[in-house]
Amino acid sequence: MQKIGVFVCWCGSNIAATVDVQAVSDALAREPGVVFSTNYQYMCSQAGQDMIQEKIRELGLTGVVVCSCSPRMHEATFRKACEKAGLNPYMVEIANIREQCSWIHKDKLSGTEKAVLLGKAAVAKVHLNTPLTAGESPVTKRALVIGGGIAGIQTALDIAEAGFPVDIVEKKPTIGGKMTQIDKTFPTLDCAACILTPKMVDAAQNENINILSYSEVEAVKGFVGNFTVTIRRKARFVDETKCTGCGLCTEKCPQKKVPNEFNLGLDTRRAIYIPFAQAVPKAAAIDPNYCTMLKTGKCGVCSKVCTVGAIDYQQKDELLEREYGAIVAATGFEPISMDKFDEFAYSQSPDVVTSLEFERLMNAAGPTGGTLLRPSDGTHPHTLVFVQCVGSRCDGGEKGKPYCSKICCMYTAKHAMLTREKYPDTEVYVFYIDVRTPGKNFDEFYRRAVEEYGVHYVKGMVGKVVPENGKLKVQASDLLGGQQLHIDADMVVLAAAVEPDKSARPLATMLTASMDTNDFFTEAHPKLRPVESPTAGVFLSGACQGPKDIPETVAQAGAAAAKVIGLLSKDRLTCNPCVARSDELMCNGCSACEKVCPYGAITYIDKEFRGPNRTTLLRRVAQVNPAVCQGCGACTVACPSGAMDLQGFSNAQIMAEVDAICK
Amino acid sequence: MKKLPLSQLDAFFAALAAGQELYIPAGDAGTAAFTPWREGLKLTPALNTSRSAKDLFFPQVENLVDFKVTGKQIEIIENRAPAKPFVIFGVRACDCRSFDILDKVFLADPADTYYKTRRENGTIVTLACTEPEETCFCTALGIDPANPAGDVSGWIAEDTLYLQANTGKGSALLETLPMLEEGEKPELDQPVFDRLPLKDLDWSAFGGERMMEHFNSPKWASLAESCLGCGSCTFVCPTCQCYDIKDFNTGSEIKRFRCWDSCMYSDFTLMSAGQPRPTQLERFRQRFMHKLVYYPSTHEGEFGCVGCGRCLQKCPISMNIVKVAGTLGKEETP
Amino acid sequence: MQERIKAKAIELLESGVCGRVLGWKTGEFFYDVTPAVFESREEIERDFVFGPFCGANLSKYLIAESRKGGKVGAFLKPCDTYSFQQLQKEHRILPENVYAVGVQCGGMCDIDAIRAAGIKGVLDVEEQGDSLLVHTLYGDKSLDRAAALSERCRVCKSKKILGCAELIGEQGEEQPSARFEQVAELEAMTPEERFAFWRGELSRCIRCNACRNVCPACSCEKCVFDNPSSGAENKAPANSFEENLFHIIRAFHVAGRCTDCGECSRVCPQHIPLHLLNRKFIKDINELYGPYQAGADMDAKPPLVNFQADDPEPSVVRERGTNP
Amino acid sequence: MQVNETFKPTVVAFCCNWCSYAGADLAGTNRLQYPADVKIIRIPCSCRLNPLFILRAFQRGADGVILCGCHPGDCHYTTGNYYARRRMTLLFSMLDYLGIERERTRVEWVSAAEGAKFAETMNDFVETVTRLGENRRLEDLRCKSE
Repeated sequence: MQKIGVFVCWCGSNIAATVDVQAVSDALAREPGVVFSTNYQYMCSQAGQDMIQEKIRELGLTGVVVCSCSPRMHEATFRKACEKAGLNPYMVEIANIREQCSWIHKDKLSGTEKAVLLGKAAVAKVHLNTPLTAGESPVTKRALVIGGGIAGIQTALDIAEAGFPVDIVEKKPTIGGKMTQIDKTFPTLDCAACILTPKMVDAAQNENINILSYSEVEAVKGFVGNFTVTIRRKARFVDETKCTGCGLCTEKCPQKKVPNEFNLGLDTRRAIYIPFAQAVPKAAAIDPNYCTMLKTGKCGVCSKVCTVGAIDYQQKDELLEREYGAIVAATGFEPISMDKFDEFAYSQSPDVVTSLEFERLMNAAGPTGGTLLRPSDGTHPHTLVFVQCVGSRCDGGEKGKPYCSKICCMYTAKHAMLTREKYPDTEVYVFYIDVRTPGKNFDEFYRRAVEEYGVHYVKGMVGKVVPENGKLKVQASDLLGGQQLHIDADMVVLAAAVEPDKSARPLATMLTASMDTNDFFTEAHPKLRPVESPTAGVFLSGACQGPKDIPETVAQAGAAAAKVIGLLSKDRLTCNPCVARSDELMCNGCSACEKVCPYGAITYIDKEFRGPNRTTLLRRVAQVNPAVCQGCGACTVACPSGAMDLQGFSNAQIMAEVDAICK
Repeated sequence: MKKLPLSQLDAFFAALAAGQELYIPAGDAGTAAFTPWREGLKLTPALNTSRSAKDLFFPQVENLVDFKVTGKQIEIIENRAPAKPFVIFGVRACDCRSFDILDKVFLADPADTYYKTRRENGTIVTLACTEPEETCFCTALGIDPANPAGDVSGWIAEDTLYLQANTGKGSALLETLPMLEEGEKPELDQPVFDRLPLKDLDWSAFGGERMMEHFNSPKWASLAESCLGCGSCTFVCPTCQCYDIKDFNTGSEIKRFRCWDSCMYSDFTLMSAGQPRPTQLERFRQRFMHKLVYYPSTHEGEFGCVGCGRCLQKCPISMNIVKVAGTLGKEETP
Repeated sequence: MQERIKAKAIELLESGVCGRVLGWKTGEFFYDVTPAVFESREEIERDFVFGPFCGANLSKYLIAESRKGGKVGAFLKPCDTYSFQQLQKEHRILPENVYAVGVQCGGMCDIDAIRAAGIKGVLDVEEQGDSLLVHTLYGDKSLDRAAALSERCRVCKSKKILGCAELIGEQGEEQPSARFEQVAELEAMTPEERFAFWRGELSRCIRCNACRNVCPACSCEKCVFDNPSSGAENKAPANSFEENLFHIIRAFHVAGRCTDCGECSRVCPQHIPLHLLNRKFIKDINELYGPYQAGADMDAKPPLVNFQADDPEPSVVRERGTNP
Repeated sequence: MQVNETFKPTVVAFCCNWCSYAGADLAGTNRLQYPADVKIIRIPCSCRLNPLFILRAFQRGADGVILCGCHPGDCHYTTGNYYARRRMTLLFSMLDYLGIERERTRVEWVSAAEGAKFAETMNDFVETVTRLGENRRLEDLRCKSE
């Protein structure tokens, strides 16, 4: 019989307000095996932990039940505390009487009743707990960063600086990401390219960093410390090692009519191209959708002009399989499509542009060479209307996103300010719901736009934009002025909401990392573990976790790197001891368990058993590799004889909980 | 002797059921069972029930005692179903004989009070056989299927039921039934009993005598080799009397119950040291040795079998006491 | 047929291909055939029988027989061969120790079917074309052969012999079968009717374990129902819950592995139509995840250890329009 | 239906540790109410749910059993919920076939972010089970002594 101590936490008033903690500890004191039961204000505090440790030592407790917050919160805390007092950490069970009881039940009577039952279930389970010892698994000392934007680059640089090899997988032909398309950065107005491209070069030159551009992750297997990742290196039809990036081919290619994605389709490029001048790797790529040679077999101009013979029309996609100890998701964001926002006439007039397009129109390397010209007729615009929150903060979510995209207020202020600075003859209107400027020097920046640069900030939404006679008729409401405004604008700029990159969802599935309903990666804890995914060994960097500006992204990228470095600096990891175990005496050797194991943790051996009457029997039996098993339990149900059981969540333990709850 | 026109059988059952619970064999061949009588229930056309009549005295599952746990206290509660008088109508001669065999086990000192109470409260009305099955061999065991025992013996001849009380309990029962008239049953000529294929079964080789010779016979190996180790023979057998005592934890109390056990099962008489009969051969041998040798050795040569033939019909692989006795009893041909 | 099989059995023994052969042994009557291992010509000539009452599926015996050393010969009917293959897939039968001979089958009779037709005191049966002449203690009776067939043979799904070293008789084919009709009839009932139906059937269960012990799929070293530490041990049908529990879990454990050989229903002393539980799973699997016949394909992954990303959701059960 | 007004069902919710248990925690963090009749048992993955546990719950007095796991494709263990989905579909179908009310069992996929869905699901399920009333068809009277 176990000697169980029960510790009921008040969590201040979080639990005690709707659960009678005294009644819970009294009721649990009457359970068989319970030798001590008490309640205390904050069990997780040092004083609370001390109390548990003291009772373990004093009473020789063999099991501990803590009725407190979710085990996802403090199970590890209490396990550690008990371990220090000499109790096996797996002899501790948590009854979740906060998230799953006190916080959701207003009625104290029913809340208390339920808390008692949850406590009884935990006591019933502890009766069947057995001390478990964690095994160890080795750590592959190499990291994978998925996404080569500023987040990925920064994470990779920091990991590489600490001395660990790291691979960056980038789906585009160059790293750099969205930041390469940005002209100036708020609130300092320094040039994005000037601060980004040196980092790109650093990454390329760092011997610990291996850039796999034009590549995508195809499959992920394994677990923390031991991932095996399949990476597809897409055929770029140019030998990256030979290409010098001279750009001759991109000038000679006869296929000139390819929309240039770097400039968001505002101009064109050739079928063979280098995305932009500072691309890393500085190597051309052939766009198979437009290349005449690849499509018809006739042309070959690039091959003829290339002096180093880098062109290879026969190149095929290549699959690499690499081992990693840690994976960082840095897949970034995309502005949402404007298809559903026809009221702003985005599809009707080329002079209605998104903010990112506006960045290109302002950029010296952009389609207009940095001169602000209307895409429709190349004339200089005089009246500009900026619309904020296009697709952000939308209720219902049908059309847009429920969240604030966070960066739009600041970049719109930047755009307005820069326009007024370069072209003092322009009138600039900004329509907003709220102006949100919570960042260092952000509000000052916004105020400069209004006060120094005379940008007209109007609280209210634009209702309709109608192209008419070369003008854009803007109908809007001025909520503070209490009037309808009609503005004849030359250009309208839409601050499109941001959303996670489309590649994030399938990647999350491969990583078994969870996502929220907006497809942003979820962090292990929103406050305390913001750069870790709940899946061990998977970390989050940049806007894939939520909308972020550049400084925040870089900060998180560094934080993710620190977590990865912490992981890779260990030689071995402690395994989860809650793994499957096969009872060889009952095993039929039928292979059902092996077929459902996602980790290949189960193997079979032929083993000799003593039979009746001094006979021996050779039987095939399953064995579980505890370093590989992750403890999902699929095998335990596939096994008809019940030979396969899961430590820490055994059949008997779960049934004991069921019994306690249903009583 | 009393008699009753069969046309009044329903009224007769109703009158019997008015005084106590009445069980009659009902249902189709193959699934017939002793069933509590209710308006409209008819006698089965089958010769006998699928399970034997022993169920009514020795049910498959019986709650013996409860242990109630309150906090850290355990209370012991005797949990015996209240004794109620009942009548079983239509018991065949073979099953009726099985009660004698069970009595010698359960009523011997110390008596099994659960069984004893049921025996005292039960009145057995037998029914003579007229259409035996080819699997019947009670006659070879000295049972007269045409003249069954019981508290009351019954015969159906033409369209009349004849009843003869054999015990005080039987007489008392018949006296409560006003619709019965006096009458004598005619002599019945039943040559079919002489045509039964198993009527000449010779079990003279068995009994308490040649115990070790039979026990050590090499023939068990081939007899037992295809036994599946199920309990169907045991559970349909009217004389099998082994049981297991188990505890069932309801969460708030322990219900200690007994249930039929089968010596064919691998956990039969399982002990901490293991299974004393480790393979199916030993378990199979146990069942037949018990019926043919052990029981007779302690009960004046009486076999632990009544020749009802149920195991012949029910064994999944058609291995049965007739085949075993036939094989073992055959003298070795040199 | 019987003579050809006996000759083959003798040949296998005398040529040294097998040290023993598994077949059917004659009994006291014409119908009480017992599976048996034969080791000599004399035994075979005296006792070996193959006829319309050799319903027992011998495959399960091969689990033990294939581990006893030496090679065992086995005569398998078409449906037995599905079990034979399924058990090889599960590594229960060691195929290298088995010499399997497929024997074609014209459908097996069931003495209980003859008794159910109201025929008593059966002494012998003569096959006369499509009917049977039954000699009884009470004179001769005639019966359609079809009426004497066991249910599984009336809805025979396949006469194909799988995975045997040689055949006696013609190779057959899978054939259309009405085996799911009764399941569909039950599905069409109201839940109350179904509940009443199954209570009526399962309440007869005496937990003799004949269904389990004869079942080729139920070949666990230790069954959960016999294992006191499994939490599911139950030795007797103490009440309706335990009757349900045993039969639901047993059917679930063999789901995707059950070849529908029908042995469970054949051996049930209480005539519970247990095959209707297994066939429900088979029908559901066929309808929800695509046709699957356990034992037919040595490589196909059994449906319960397999999945498709677009499998139907469990709510399909609630939404299915059988009855409100 | 006076009985149903006072009837408080016992509902067992098996939740996978990674998605649904976290979703339940989120429901708590957001103070989303659902009836106290729901008691959650944490299992590592929906594929850990043995049909035996469901029957056991009914035996011991549960009136409804619900399994919550990660959305198909999002399983922490990659494939666990796919197996769970097949197992539960077939089991529920079998229970229905035996005439046991099909609304007493349910599977819902609830992610760690779907606290609201968790609470809604539980509210709906408890309402459904309350309407059905006490579990009679899969009960074990020995466990209902009180």
